[in-house]
Amino acid sequence: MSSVATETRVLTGREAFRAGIREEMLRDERVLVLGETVRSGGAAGVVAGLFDEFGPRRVIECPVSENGIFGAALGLALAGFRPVVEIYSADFLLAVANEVMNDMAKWQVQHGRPDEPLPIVIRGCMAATEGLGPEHSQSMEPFFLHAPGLELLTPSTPATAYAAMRAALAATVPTLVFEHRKVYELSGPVEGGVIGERVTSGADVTVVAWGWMRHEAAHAAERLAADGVGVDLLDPVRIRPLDLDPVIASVQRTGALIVVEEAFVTGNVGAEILARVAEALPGHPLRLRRIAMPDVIHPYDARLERAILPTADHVVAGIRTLLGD
Amino acid sequence: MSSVATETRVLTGREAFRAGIREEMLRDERVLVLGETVRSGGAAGVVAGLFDEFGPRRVIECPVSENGIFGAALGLALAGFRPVVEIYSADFLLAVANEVMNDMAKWQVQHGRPDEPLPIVIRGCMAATEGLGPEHSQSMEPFFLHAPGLELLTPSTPATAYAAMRAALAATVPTLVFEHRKVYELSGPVEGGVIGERVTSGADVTVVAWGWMRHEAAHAAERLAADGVGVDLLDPVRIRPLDLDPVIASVQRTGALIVVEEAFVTGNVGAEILARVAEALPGHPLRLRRIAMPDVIHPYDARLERAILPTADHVVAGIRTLLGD
Amino acid sequence: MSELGLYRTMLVSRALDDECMDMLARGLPVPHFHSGAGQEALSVGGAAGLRDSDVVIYSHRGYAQLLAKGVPLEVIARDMFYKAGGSNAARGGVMHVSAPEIGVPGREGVFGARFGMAAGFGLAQRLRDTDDVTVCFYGEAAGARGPLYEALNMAVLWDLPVVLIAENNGWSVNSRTEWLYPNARMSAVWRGFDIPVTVVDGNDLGEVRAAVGEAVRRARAGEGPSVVEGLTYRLHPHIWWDDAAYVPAEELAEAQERDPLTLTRAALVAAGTAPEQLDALEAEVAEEVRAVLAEVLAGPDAQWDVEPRIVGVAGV
Amino acid sequence: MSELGLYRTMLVSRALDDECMDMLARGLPVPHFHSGAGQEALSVGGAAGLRDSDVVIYSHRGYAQLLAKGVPLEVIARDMFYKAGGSNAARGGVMHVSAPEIGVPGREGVFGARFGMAAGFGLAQRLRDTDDVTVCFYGEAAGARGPLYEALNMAVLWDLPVVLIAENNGWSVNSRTEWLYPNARMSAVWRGFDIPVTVVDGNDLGEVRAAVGEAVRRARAGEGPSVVEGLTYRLHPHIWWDDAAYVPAEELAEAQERDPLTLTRAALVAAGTAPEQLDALEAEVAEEVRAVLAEVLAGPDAQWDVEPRIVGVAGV
Ligand SMILES: Cc1ncc(C[n+]2csc(CCOP(=O)(O)OP(=O)(O)O)c2C)c(N)n1
Ligand SMILES: Cc1ncc(C[n+]2csc(CCOP(=O)(O)OP(=O)(O)O)c2C)c(N)n1
Ligand SMILES: [Mg+2]
Ligand SMILES: [Mg+2]
Repeated sequence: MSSVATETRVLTGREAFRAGIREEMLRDERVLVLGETVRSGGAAGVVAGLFDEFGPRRVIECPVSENGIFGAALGLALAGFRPVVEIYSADFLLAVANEVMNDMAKWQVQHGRPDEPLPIVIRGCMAATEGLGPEHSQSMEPFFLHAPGLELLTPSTPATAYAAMRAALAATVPTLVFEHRKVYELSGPVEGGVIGERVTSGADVTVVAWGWMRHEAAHAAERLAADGVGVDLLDPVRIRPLDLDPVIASVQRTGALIVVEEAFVTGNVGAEILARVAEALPGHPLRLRRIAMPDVIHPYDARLERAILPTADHVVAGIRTLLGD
Repeated sequence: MSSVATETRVLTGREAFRAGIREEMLRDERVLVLGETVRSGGAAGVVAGLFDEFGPRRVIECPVSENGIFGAALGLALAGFRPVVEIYSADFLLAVANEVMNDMAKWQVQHGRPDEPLPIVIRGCMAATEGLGPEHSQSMEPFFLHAPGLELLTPSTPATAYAAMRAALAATVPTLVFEHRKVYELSGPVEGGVIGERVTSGADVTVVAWGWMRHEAAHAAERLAADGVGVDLLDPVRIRPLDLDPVIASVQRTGALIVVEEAFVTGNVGAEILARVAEALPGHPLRLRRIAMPDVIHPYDARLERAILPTADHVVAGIRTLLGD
Repeated sequence: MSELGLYRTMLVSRALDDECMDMLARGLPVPHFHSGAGQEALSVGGAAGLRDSDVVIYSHRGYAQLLAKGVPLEVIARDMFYKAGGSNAARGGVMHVSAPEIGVPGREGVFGARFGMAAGFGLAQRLRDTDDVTVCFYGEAAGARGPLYEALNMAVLWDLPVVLIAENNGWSVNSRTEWLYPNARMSAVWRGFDIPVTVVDGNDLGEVRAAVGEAVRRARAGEGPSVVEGLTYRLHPHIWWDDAAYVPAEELAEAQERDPLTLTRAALVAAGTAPEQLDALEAEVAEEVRAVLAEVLAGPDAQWDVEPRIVGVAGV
Repeated sequence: MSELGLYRTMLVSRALDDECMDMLARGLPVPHFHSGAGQEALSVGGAAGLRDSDVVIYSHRGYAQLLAKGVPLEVIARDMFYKAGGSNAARGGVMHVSAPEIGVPGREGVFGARFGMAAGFGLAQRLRDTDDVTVCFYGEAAGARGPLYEALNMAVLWDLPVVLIAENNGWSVNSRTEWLYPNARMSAVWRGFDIPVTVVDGNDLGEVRAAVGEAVRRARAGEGPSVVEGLTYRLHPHIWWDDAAYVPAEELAEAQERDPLTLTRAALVAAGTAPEQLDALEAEVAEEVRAVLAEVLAGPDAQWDVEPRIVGVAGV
């Protein structure tokens, strides 16, 4: 195996996440992987092979003890290591919400060292595929949006997966990488991803979407382009801190914004984006809207679940409604 | 002691919360109080006297085992009891975020009984007073806003405290009552509180505020009234589900909205309110704004903390800026 | 319940399992099916013979627990295949079967709350002055979570009528038990509470019955909680996507030798039951389960009519 | 460190405590002060004599732990009074003193993470192939939280160099230890891990030293974690707003009889130290602490210049 990134790699999303971790493990032996079943590749195979390559002192198989694991990650980080902690499914992060948002996020500030890095990467598979039920399907970024002191990344493609994992490993604050299960299965070039991408340009409506929703929005944009509707589609990749400038600049041109988000609508990230845009452009006759999951937990039956997940159809319809108003 | 509510009671906020619980305990012996130090009145004295009055089978002193306590509350509720669970400080709810948002909130729906009540009241002291530090000062409602299946109450006065506790005890879904520490100390009439109050009427700007911020906003409204600026001040009391109709109707008249909130700004409840209002009134030249805590965790030193907590001054300045734009 | 009756329940569970494995082998979906094969003695021995007012908190491959507690096979199957007439109308599938009226309140998806819930049910039973009990099964995963300690401390402190049954089946997905617990034992630590902690051959129905029986007796008598750890083995992969390539063939072969169905049958024969009677029973159960499944699969899908009543619905 | 040196540290902690109690009595604010009076033997005995590269996770009334680990009194006092030159510039006050360079990483505000952190520090020490150790103090409150079980299971499983010190001081705010733990013992359950679990008179410096010394020796030798439970007593109210009316006067009087300072002084005298030498030491320490506090209180307030660099600052 070679540690040199070539310019032409085409990988799946799963492999891209892995490449980001593995390259940093090669570069810096303080990087450790911790979690459940990580010895055998972890819940979704992202860390497959790393135990064989790096051994039990770098890839640490843990009991199903989320609080113990996350506490240990904090200890390891304060002791000078750089833990990459896997959560078996991102939904389970609620079981360590206290460790993540009360302990890790606040630690350096409340101990008087706001500039001291606390390099903890928290990662795991997230969001809906088909019928995994409401404890293995939720989009978790809104639950962690409110805590100062964290970075949140929600990549959408192999390239942004790789870029996001590298950004997380370079971050100085505890950083969550939300790995969309559907993104694992995508294939594409790995290099060239950036934190914040303009997917399509257009003058009629601004659309913000990340994770899998970027692809639903891109399909919608393609369909609308055929009808002469131009969509300015932005994928921020990083949700916190969110670079709002391109969004606001775009809305200033289009006057219309749709945030497409897989999470439940109430209290989602889109609410924050709409609020920020509205605050930035007072007195403008804006058209702002969210396309999101209704406030309904995922049914186990995939047929029923499909009825509530946002899709390109919803985006097309939402944009038409917004522009036709 | 008498269980009959008189029409003229004047109580503190603390006593009003207690009265709401106590009256229901007298009415229905399935109502239990659980928590840490509840035998001696709980963290803030809200349940003081209840152990002596109702005994150890109704007021259950628990070890400092938040996950065990909240799991037990779920079991008790499913077994036909009506637990009222105290959290020592609302910040600590992050330690049971999984029990509250993954287990309790989803239980009846995912077990096919969406209409079956799950009467669990979760309550505790919350928010900033003076220098309690960031793990005993946060406004927690945004962290729980995103989960379908919960009700959230954030009372502001003795009357709304009493009304909120009664509403929580009448709710059919798990309900969180966030008891603002400063509201404990207020005195006032207990009867007549409603879930959703118009505090002042005015035609120039709509202001939404709850908890302690209602009072900061009311002071601001009073000062602005002297200058001829009319503030339509709404206190929703219940944050989820939020009755938006009066807010939207008011903004249709004023064209301007400020949400005053004690929580960190990013991902707060105000974001959701701004988003909903913007979505409801597309193409209107609205002026929307939040006054909130910056994304800075509470310093221990009260002098420093005071510099970041939102006050009437901020509200006055915010309204002037918004209207002057 | 008679030994034969228990064996019958084990057979029903295994037949359900066989049918599901068979469907998977044919490429048909069996959503969220976690085979319980190999653990029927522990499941049935732990959950049978209880009252409707006793509570069982089952584990995710505990079909035999549900059956032993009285949940009809067709309810389990309908939930599994998202058919009308199950317990949850496709909202929870087979992961969230419930039957509160017979003491099956449901299952949490993120392991942990079951322990506090068990304490809560036990407390409810005490507060009602009954001698009912709560039995809570758990595997290596849930067993390493802190809520177990929190709840057991409460149960010991308050003498709650709680029986914990640890299912030590060698694996947690692809992690070996010895990677997760000192000496690969889940219950050893709880001896420190000075409560009865028994490790039994989880494939020996008699041993399981004796240990759980004593734990239930104590709980009914107000003598507080107990822990029974059953040593057993997961004979099939974790779930459909798992090829279980990590399971050593020899170890699996040994475990198959100790299949609780074989052992229980042998014990029945040794105790005097005619082999022909057991052959007939096995054939009858296989036929019966096949028929139930066929009927369930031919039945109407669950309808989804619950959402408008849920709090705060909004969105797309 | 000599017995006399340890006694000196206990005296410094008590003198700090006396000064703070005195200020409170005079109506002056002493933010977040939780008196450690009565627990100095356990605190000093548990934290003294360690290396800078050993880690101590202290508890919220563990000023004596901080002092014994080498944190200067003036740093503690500056943090307490939000003065410049403390460790956290008023962002954490005395609740979040830290000195990472000498093995004091800080304290979590919501009890729980300390245990996983201890495992993490212990793991770090192992991964670096050192024979350093991590000592983690905890009271009745943290000790009933699940993360303790999770982390201790990991520590036992991985033979981590972790020493847990349970501070059984009779109370958790106004809850009695026996309301929270079976038989009012915090550590009994952990005997089930088959690790050394020792219950000592926490006011007897010698007993504490012996038990902790052995636990540290084992940890350094790679023999894994131990638990030491010290029986002690909280001599003052929980915190300033607490009148401790719930403490039975007789019980308190008895506990005062067993004040670890008195006992340690008596032991020193019995071992041959001249009472006059101790009188002089006590006077010297009292004077020294008074002077440090006076200087700290006269010093400049902490300045708050950190926020613009924090991620995501926005708002009012
Ligand atoms: C808190 C939590 N962590 C992780 C998981 C993911 N998970 C689902 S099944 C499983 C393994 C279960 O193993 P075990 O408890 O041994 O039961 P078995 O499958 O062997 O019956 C894991 C880790 C979960 N559901 N909840
Ligand atoms: C998880 C959690 N629950 C509750 C609290 C609130 N709390 C702060 S101090 C305290 C009591 C501490 O008692 P103990 O652990 O016995 O220590 P002591 O004060 O006796 O030294 C409690 C319950 C907390 N900080 N964290
Ligand atoms: Mg298992
Ligand atoms: Mg204590």
